[in-house]
Amino acid sequence: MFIEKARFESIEHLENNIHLIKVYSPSIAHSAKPGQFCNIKVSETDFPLLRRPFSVCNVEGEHVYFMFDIHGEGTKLLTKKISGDELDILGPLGKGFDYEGDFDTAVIVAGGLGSAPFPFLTKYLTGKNIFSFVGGRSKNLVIKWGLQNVLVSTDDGSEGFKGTNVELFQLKTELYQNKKFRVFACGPNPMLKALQGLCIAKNYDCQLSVECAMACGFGICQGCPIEKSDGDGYLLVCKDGPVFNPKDIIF
Amino acid sequence: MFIEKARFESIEHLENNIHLIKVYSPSIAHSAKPGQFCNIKVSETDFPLLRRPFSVCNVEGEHVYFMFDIHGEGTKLLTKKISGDELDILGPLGKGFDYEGDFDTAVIVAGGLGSAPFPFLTKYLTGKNIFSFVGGRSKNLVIKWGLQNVLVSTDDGSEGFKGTNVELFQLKTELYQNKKFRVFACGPNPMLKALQGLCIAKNYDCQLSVECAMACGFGICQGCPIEKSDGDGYLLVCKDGPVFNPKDIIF
Amino acid sequence: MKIDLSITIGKLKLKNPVLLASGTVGYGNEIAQYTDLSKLGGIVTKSLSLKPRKGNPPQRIVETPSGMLNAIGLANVGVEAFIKEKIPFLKELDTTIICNIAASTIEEYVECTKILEPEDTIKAFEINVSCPNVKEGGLEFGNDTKAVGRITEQVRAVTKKPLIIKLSPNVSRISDFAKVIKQEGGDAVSAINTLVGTSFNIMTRRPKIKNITGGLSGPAIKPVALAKVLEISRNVDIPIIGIGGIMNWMDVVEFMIAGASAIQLGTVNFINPNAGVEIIEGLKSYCEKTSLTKLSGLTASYQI
Amino acid sequence: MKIDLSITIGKLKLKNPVLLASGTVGYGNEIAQYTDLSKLGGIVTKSLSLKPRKGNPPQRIVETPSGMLNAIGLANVGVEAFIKEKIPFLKELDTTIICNIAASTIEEYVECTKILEPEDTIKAFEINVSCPNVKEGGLEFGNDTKAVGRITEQVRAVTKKPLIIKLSPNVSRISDFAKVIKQEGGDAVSAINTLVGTSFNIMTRRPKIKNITGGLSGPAIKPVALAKVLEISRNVDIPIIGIGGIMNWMDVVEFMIAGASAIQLGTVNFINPNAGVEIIEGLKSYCEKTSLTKLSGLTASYQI
Ligand SMILES: Cc1cc2nc3c(=O)[nH]c(=O)nc-3n(C[C@H](O)[C@H](O)[C@H](O)COP(=O)(O)OP(=O)(O)OC[C@H]3O[C@@H](n4cnc5c(N)ncnc54)[C@H](O)[C@@H]3O)c2cc1C
Ligand SMILES: Cc1cc2nc3c(=O)[nH]c(=O)nc-3n(C[C@H](O)[C@H](O)[C@H](O)COP(=O)(O)OP(=O)(O)OC[C@H]3O[C@@H](n4cnc5c(N)ncnc54)[C@H](O)[C@@H]3O)c2cc1C
Ligand SMILES: Cc1cc2nc3c(=O)[nH]c(=O)nc-3n(C[C@H](O)[C@H](O)[C@H](O)COP(=O)(O)O)c2cc1C
Ligand SMILES: Cc1cc2nc3c(=O)[nH]c(=O)nc-3n(C[C@H](O)[C@H](O)[C@H](O)COP(=O)(O)O)c2cc1C
Ligand code: FES
Ligand code: FES
Repeated sequence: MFIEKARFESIEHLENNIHLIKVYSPSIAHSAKPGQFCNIKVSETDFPLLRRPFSVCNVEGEHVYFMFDIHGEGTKLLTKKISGDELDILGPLGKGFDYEGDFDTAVIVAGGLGSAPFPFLTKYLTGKNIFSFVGGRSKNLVIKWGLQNVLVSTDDGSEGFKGTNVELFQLKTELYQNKKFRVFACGPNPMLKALQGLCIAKNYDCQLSVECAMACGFGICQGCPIEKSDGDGYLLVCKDGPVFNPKDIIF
Repeated sequence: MFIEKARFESIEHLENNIHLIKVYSPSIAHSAKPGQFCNIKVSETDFPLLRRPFSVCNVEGEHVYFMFDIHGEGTKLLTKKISGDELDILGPLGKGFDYEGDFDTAVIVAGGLGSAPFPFLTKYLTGKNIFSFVGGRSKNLVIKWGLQNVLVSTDDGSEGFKGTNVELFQLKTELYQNKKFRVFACGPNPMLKALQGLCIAKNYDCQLSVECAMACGFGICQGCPIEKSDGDGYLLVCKDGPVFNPKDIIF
Repeated sequence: MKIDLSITIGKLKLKNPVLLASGTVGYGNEIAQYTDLSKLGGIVTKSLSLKPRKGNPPQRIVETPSGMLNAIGLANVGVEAFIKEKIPFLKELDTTIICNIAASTIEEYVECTKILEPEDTIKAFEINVSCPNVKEGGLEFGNDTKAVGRITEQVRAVTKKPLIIKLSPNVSRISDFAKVIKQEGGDAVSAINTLVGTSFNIMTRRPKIKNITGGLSGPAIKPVALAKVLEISRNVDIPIIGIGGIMNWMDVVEFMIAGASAIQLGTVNFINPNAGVEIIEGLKSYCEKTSLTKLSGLTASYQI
Repeated sequence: MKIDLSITIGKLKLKNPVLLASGTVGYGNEIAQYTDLSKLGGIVTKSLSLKPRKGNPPQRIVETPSGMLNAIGLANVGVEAFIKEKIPFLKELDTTIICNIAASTIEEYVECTKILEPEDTIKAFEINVSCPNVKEGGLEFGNDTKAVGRITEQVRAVTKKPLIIKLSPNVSRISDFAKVIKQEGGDAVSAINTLVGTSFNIMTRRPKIKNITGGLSGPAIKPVALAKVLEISRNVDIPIIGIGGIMNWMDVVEFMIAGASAIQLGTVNFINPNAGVEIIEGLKSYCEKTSLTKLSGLTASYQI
């Protein structure tokens, strides 16, 4: 874990106005694992006050990539960076996906910006079958960049299957049913909750990457609790997660 | 007086790392007079909260120029602007210099960034003799840009006369003594105070442009008082000034 | 969609809930160059005292993170000059004029109110019991429920106009003050005035503000102001005018949800003197998007 | 130039005035990955209660202009687990450990202190009478000088270690509390804890913080904290630990000028966990530039 003064290299606009930034950040590049995130200082002033958490989207050599859309003031400021700017990044943080062990098929379920961690994970899945169920409210909110074997769903039917990606995942059982598969998911809480119910009911091997408001990102503020399913209080999303076994948590 | 969404055109680095910015701001360009200032929103966020006051340094056609040095966070943010950015400017504000009336010689006394309003004033002084006494703590704090017949003084003697510009002005009486002259001054308070004493004692025709902390810049916050010499309370630097007759105020 | 933005506070009717706060709009004339005051719910004039006040020596203001400190010291022209010199301009404005009064003694509050009462231009009084920047009275009144009760009672006795008391946030339980005000016949409370703050020059070791302390305003104090409005709203049945750090229409919606019937814009006027008009447009769009036909329906609509 | 950065607060000696504040440094282990704790004056551990506390349900934090609201709800492992699981790590740190205690009753404060008293690792107690986020006790104590007096007196009776009481800013006159604490044998006061604040989601109309209100921290509150420190310093002769919105060494100098003997860093740790070490470097340079050989000479050096 580092506080790295990274060098901002470039910003690229992907389809649907998604931003992909590339930073030169050797320490983080060398140590990051898929599913981990970084907490980024988006400005050089004290405003906005808090860092902003972003999944490690990809790593190439000593460069790290982050993917985002303009959400509020913080992400807007990020889009104003220019090549050569210093970017203060804390990371890599949290526990990433467990991509080891016995499975031959990886099923990715990504909603909206939940696609962000998967280009990096995909790299670590060489030799496996991969299916990526990518959903969005409508066509321009579906993010396929860096993903393989993409199956699209949209709430409004403007592209692919009309419905949620969890529904589509349920419909396409033939793709994974008879394989040793593991589900990797990231997206809004309602999506994760639906998937959680399904995976627990069917006893699927599944990992959920959860989002929530954070201050520190490394366990000192206690600001990011998620309820434990055993009734014994809370886990911390930043430290104990952001990736959880669906059986361990309650949304 | 306007709230103008001006277009940032360019930033130029003058000698001694002074910044000169050029904005396309037609309403302000058409109405500004020398000695007036504008209150500029340096960021697109609510931080820093207050606008920053800057003298109108020059006007060319529909373009307005401001001159500054990096002082704190606000001026630093200004240097980050790029061509095409929108700059929210309130102005022109305050009462400028009185350059009308019966005088044939203009004596400018400028300390540090107090040079800022004079390129614009100089334009309105065609046909007059102009002498510009420009002072700074040392060589790299003397700003001569856009001024005519410059006489330099530095506190440390690194350029020109060793001493203050007010002392130099006092020494060089031969330049203006026998003329119908008027003194125009801008700079730090101690400089203005010294000059005020001198001009009142000798009954010189003189105008001082004063700086102070401001919030609104147009008379609604009462944040910028300067004491009246008649004992009857305060004048407002933003509305009643920033240019004052030395007889009217007490520093 | 036709949206009703109007608001009532006791007998006071406003075309919309957006008022400009005392001390941040002068007597209306300077700001009128930048904005159309007739579109606003109203303006609250700079605190008036019986005699003119010069105010504090400089430095009176300093910027702080997302806020500013001020110690103007209630610089004002006094009631007499106000009536002679300021009312004629205010009278012509097509907006509601609320007159704010500050004083050092209960008698002075009463005296000021009596003198101003006959002026038809003034549609309501806002009594400032909470200015942190004057030595006599001011803050001391604002921290004492009994004193605030007596001021309310005695000013109530000399005015038929709507009576609003402006509260200090520098207290443990602001709702105790609202209770007393309601009991003594006040029509509404304004919350909040500025928080006491200070700041030092680290080279000279002097306070940056000559008055030593000043009042903190601006977005920095918004969460505190919202909590005070919510506390009053949950404990006392009295109309609330919400104030503190409002920069945009979203902030106004937050204040109304928390319990405010109307709101006042302070510091934002210094940065964007047209903010009030822009906020009203924003409120309209919000109503349209959320199918709200009566904006006042937002007041105290918190889901807790 | 040799500069003496050391500080004394009663019997407590610190190598420098920079402490990390309770609740913003956990029990020291996570932050140790990012900074060298041995360079700091000390750390104050997360508020401990007699029994473990799960804390409040999410959402616990929200960003505000130059600040943040939190309602963690004193999530902590409880005194027993603290001694067993946390002390072994803390013991190895070459910095001063101050143990912060929170409770719902006076008896609980006393009980916690008694259990912790034998631990040599703990060099002082900081009693939190001012957490705004727990229902029983917490804020209510902090707003009542008599209760704070009793807590001080009774905890004093069971500890020989330096006793620091952490004050609430949500009161009219904070110096009244400092006075009582001095009378009852407290060694120092910490000022300030967070200000009560809130924030609403304008679509759901729910408070963003599940607990409804939270505590405001960060640079937004710095001017308020400075004014509280100054008020105590001018009215009561007791060492003050200044807290509230400190981001850099300049802020520390301001707090010391205003009256603080030491300071604590809170929210800044979340943004820059190495801030403490950087601040100490900044303080050294400041001393060099201003020819100050003893940093403690700054304390209460305000020129008023
Ligand atoms: C572990 C983790 C990984 C993430 N990875 C990505 C990613 O790869 N790409 C991406 O676009 N977004 C990601 N997010 C969400 C991202 O952090 C927010 O979109 C971002 O903080 C918004 O900041 P803002 O200033 O633009 O928005 P604002 O709404 O102005 O932010 C205000 C505050 O709310 C917080 N906030 C706002 N939205 C969210 C959210 N959805 N989740 C958590 N906090 C939020 C901000 O951090 C800030 O404190 C991730 C969040 C977490 C917790
Ligand atoms: C009428 C007028 C005209 C001015 N013209 C110019 C000009 O042409 N060129 C130029 O470089 N500077 C000028 N100044 C000073 C300029 O406003 C400050 O340098 C600038 O505000 C500094 O902002 P900052 O955020 O960089 O500094 P910071 O120190 O971070 O600012 C903090 C706060 O202090 C205020 N402040 C800081 N320095 C000054 C100052 N010297 N005078 C008034 N307020 C100050 C800021 O406005 C802000 O509110 C003028 C000031 C006034 C009042
Ligand atoms: C410069 C300034 C002057 C003020 N003068 C007064 C005043 O005369 N009377 C009064 O009741 N409030 C006065 N206030 C307080 C404001 O009316 C308002 O309550 C406070 O600023 C909080 O709102 P804001 O955060 O929107 O500014 C003043 C505030 C500022 C910033
Ligand atoms: C997330 C968070 C948790 C906190 N928990 C505690 C606590 O357990 N006990 C305590 O006395 N203060 C607690 N505080 C208050 C801080 O110690 C400090 O007094 C306050 O945050 C002001 O300082 P700052 O502005 O530097 O953050 C907490 C503050 C924050 C932000
Ligand atoms: S974000 Fe601070 S503990 Fe998780
Ligand atoms: S700066 Fe507001 S009145 Fe002059």
